[in-house]
Amino acid sequence: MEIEIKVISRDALERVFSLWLAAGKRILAPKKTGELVDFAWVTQLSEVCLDQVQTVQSPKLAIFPKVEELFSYQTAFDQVTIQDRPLEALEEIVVFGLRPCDAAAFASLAAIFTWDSPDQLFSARFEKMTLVGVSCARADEYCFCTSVGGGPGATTGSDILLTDIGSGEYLAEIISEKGRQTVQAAAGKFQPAAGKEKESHLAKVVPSFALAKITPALAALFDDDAFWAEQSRRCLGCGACAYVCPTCACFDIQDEGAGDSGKRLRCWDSCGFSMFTLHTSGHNPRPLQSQRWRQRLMHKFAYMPERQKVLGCVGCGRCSRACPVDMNVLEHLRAIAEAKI
Amino acid sequence: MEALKNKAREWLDSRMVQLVIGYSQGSGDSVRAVFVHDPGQVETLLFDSRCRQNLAVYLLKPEVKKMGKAALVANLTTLRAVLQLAAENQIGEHDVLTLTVNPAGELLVLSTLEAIETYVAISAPDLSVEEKAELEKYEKLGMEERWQFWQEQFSRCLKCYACRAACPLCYCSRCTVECNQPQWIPVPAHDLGNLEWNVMRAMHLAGRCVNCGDCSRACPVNIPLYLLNQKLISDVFRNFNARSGMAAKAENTLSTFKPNDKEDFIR
Amino acid sequence: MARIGVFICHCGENISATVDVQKVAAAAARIPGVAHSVDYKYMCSDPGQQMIKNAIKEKNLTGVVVAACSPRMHEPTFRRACAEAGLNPFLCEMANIREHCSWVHEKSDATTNKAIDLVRMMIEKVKKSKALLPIKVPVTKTALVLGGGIAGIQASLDIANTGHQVILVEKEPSIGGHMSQLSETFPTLDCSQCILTPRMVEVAQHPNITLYSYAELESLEGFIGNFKARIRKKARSLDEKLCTGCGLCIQKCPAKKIPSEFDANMGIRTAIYVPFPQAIPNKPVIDRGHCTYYLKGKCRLCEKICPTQAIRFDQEDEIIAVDVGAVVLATGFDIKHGDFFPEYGYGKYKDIIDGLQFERLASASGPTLGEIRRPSDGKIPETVVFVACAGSRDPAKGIEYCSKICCMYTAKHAMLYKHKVHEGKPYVFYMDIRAGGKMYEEFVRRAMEEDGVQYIRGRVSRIYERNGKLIVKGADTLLGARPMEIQADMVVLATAGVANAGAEELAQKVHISYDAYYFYSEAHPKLRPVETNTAGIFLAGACQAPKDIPESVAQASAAASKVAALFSQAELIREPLIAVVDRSAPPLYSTCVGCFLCQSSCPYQAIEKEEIRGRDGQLIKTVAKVNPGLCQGCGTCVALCRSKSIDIQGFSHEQVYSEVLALLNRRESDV
Amino acid sequence: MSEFQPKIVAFVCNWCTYAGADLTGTSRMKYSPQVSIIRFPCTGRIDFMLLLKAFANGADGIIVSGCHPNDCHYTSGNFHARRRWILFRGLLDFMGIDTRRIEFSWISAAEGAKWAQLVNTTAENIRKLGPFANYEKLRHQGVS
Repeated sequence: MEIEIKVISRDALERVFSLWLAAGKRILAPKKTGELVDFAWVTQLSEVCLDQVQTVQSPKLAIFPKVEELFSYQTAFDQVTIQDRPLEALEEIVVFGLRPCDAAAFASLAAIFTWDSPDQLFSARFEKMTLVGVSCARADEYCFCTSVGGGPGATTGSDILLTDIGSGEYLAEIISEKGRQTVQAAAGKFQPAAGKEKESHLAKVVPSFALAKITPALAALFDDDAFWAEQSRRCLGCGACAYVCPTCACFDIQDEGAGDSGKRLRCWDSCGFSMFTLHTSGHNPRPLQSQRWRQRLMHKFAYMPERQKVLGCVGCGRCSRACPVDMNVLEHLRAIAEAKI
Repeated sequence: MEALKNKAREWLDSRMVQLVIGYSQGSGDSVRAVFVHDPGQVETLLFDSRCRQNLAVYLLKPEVKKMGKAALVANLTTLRAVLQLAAENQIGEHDVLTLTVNPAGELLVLSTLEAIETYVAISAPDLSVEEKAELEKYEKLGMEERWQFWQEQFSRCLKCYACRAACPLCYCSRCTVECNQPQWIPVPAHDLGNLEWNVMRAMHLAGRCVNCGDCSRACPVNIPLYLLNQKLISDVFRNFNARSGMAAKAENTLSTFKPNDKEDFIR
Repeated sequence: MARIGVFICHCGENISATVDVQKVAAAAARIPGVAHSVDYKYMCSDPGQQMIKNAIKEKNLTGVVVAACSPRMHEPTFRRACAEAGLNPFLCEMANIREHCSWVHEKSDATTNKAIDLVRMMIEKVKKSKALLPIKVPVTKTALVLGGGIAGIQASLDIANTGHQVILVEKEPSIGGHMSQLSETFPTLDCSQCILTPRMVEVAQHPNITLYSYAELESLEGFIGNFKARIRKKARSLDEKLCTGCGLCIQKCPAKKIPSEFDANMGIRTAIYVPFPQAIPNKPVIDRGHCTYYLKGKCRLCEKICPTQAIRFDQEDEIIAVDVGAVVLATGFDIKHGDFFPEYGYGKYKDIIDGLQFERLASASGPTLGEIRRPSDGKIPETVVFVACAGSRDPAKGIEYCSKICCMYTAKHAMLYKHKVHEGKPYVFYMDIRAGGKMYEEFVRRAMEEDGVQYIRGRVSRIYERNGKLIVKGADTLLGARPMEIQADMVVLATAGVANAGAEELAQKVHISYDAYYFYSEAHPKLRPVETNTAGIFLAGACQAPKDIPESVAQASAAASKVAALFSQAELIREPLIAVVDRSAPPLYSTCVGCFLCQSSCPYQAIEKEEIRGRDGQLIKTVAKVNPGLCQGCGTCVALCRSKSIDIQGFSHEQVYSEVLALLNRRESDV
Repeated sequence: MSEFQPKIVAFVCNWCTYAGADLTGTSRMKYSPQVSIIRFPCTGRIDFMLLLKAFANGADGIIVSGCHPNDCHYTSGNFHARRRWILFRGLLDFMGIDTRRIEFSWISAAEGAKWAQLVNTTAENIRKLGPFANYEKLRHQGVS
């Protein structure tokens, strides 16, 4: 559908928040606690922090939380009864203040969860989520959205994208049907834009490698063990990168029960962990960290484009910021793009 | 830091070591670990106040071990980690050469564990005045306040295990969290799982932690893990007058005892 | 799926009076994995046990839970029953619903529910139990006895007389130890040599005893039943096979003025010598520290005179390797030499001597042939002061403990003096008289009443010389701490009994623990007094704590009987409730990372290092290994192991973990 | 409504406290049925993780008991355990976990009366403290 452009004042936005709450929606937005800016459940705009370049975690936790219950069970002697998760009980969610890269990331996430047999719980959560993004006025050395097809003001994925145009006003781009409904529900809070523009208010992110080169380069480098060893040598093999990543979708299934009841849980997992691919036999197809690092990049830049027809990276730079040993993915991608093959 | 670069070059040239693990410039104004294996790369080495990562963590990494004998550019806690690793049979006398820069800014070559012992012997007590003060601040809180504080902290935990990966003394090839028969620690990062993981991590470092602080620095969600370690460091010192990472042949606090250890809490 | 049989005992009415046993049986029957659940009046009775055996066979059970009395009471009974029915005994557990439930709670639902909890707990434990086989350790039926004093002699003879081989190692040129130095022995005053030497001869002639004198333990490796000992046989400078012990060499030896260790430096000996005439073996040793040839390079008189050409100046120490199944430490004690107490002037004044020196003075075979003559001028002393507790019970200057033998030998000394010097005036300064023992108190009384020994309760503060007399200053605390001063001709200090100089080194060599005074630690202060914490190593005599002769002999025989018991079977069979270290498939091989925290925590030195090597012999990793011969199953290492790489059979991680969960998670069907 | 009945787990060693509790039984002394015993070879075997598991599975209180110092059947297991508890208690307390809910004690095979009395006072104390609400909440939090 055609993108509609409007403006909304901070005060009006504040009131929209109360309308959302009144309509039984929960609001997930960047919030500052101590030094840390991260997504949290909020009730008013004043709680929201938008000064940061990026939050620590991605908004994926809105529909792919770190731990979620899939179903619960009861045993009575030798019968087991299972109660599926009641999907209708899931709440409506507004994710507010996410960046354009985060919004774009939901496409990659959905591509995985709906690929082959769609994940009911994920799809239901996705259905009940509205994305009201805020475009980027600032960027840092870790940002590379423009190198992977995004941009500080890109609208892909968002239902509504706001841009701070100063003097307490936001330019609002109404992108999707969900966006339009949100505007309708907030009768009169959104005003006509009258020729206001956002470009001058956006951060400048210079593209730093040619995406076109990455996928073929990866294919060629696959067997170059020395290359990957050099790239990954300081990697400690923790899961920080995967857990803050807006598109990483690996998960583990755990049953937790005691006595005669229990539940099945889904929780995050990471291909960076040494035991991620460990077989019962003791054999591990990816015994080395270099192979696990390679896998992470291959998955995002080769396997996903091939299978899900979507890139597994949106250039948010979170993995680089979160890495305890400064594994800066941008550098590594540059090196791959420029590798002589 | 010319002296450092020269020494590194000398050792690499003479094949005395095959590898120098040190610090180099990282993204922005951060520093990062670097693995210099060819003399041409020594120029990237640097050492200054930003060099806080405990590089001893790399000594046991199979990928790094494979590269041959290593020289380690070490700050004080790294040196202590080296001693602790030696005390725990993880590295031997001839596995590593260490280079450090003393407060006066001079490069010191500590080529034996004994030399390291002598150097760290003069180091300040484990907890600085500020660290003690902060610890006491939390110790003085009411029990319920402490519970609320830690619950809030742990609720952020993602179980990414960056704290474990960054710790030079978390070197188990199979961590207890990876045992599933029985499942000692719940895998999910829910509140119970996070509490149990963090209690266990702290206890497993009791009498071993050298207070490098890398666990806290590694934590992407800023959980002040160092407080837990420092609590145990101070309890170990107060109760058993022991300090970890001071000797290459020291018995562990928890694998030894004194008949007169305090027991005022036992009926 | 498990097929557990549950058997609820009424114990007559002991259980059923307060616990609804039918309800417990019914609840157990509803627990998944339970194939059979019944209650019965007396499970431990023959019909009760038969019920279990039948059920195991008919229902083909994989585990059994007997809910009855304490496992400390009947666990062996029921495990045997299971074994007889072909079920591994370690797949049988007991829920203690009597001592821990029916007897301590009132009749109520809460009590019955607790019984159900306990049963459920054991059911879940048994589900995680594994069949275990007893541990068998081969036993080498030769004992190594270290120390040829009376304790070592007694232990050797007792073991040898059970038909087993004994290797007796003595560091001095002759066996006999301190007892051979003594004149008479309390409380009977029979001559020490007279009762000891026959035993020494017996040792020498016993077909099952191999004696290595002038030898020391070089090293000891291995474990119970399977030790490898290396013995250093010091060079005697003489071929023992050729030497007849005629003694010509000793008569001819020019170096004659060497203080005799045997005579506690009260007498002298030659450079080639036997410590005393009745020495076993009666073959001399050349003391290379004093021998003219070794010092000056010429002499060799002994070599010339020896009728059998037995002298070997070039002889070297010899290392002898032996396999032994048990070790008895009987290395004895030493006395604290008086010089630590300057106020008493020992070393400064010739006529202040210690207890052992007095023994030599009083000994018929001693330097004075038994006459009490003081060292300085050989005069017979008219007044002798005996100071008890010289160093003992003295935290300030000496040692804290009571040396135990001094009260008795001081009384003996005073008596002997009085018997030999009828006009003599013996005084004894003492703190308390400790004369516990058969005929001991009577003995001391005799000294006081019949022999008129003057006992003064008080400590001596100072001893110094004033015109030819030794002034002993003290106080009589029984007479209002009245200061005392005695002018004596000789003073005998009953100095404290202490551990041998080499005690610590030896303990470390054989890996046993010792106390703050370097006396060797017994495995349990009350119940295992002759064993050490290292299985297969036993204690006899004063190396464990100061002891008199009868006690040393008794302990030696006790140690010998322990050794005999160990040697009585072909294999040592032990319950398999021990720790085991994880072994897994390559490339991990083991989850153990080899930090060896477990090693320092193990009270039994049961944890060893094992090198795991690849086919090419390359070292892959060094990991912990539990020696099943040594592990006693305390599980301290298990709780310490961070990677959970050690587990303990019978109380495994899975078992205790399931117990906790089962105990706390009631099922709706349970109540 | 009826009075709160706490769930208390006792981790005890086989040689001293377990035998002591047997003696309580043979002497027919009465104590609160809220306490159940889990038997270990030695206090040295008691992994601190098991205490956490007890709380995680709904225990309101915990008793840990073994041989008096110098009486350990294995000579030093209780000494090792004591060190472990010194640090573990300190850590739990620092984290705001109520250590009044964990009772440590030495009870010999002869102290049947002491066992009964320990159980009763502990049960009473835990009853006063009420259910371990903080931990109970914890068991269900953090799952979306």
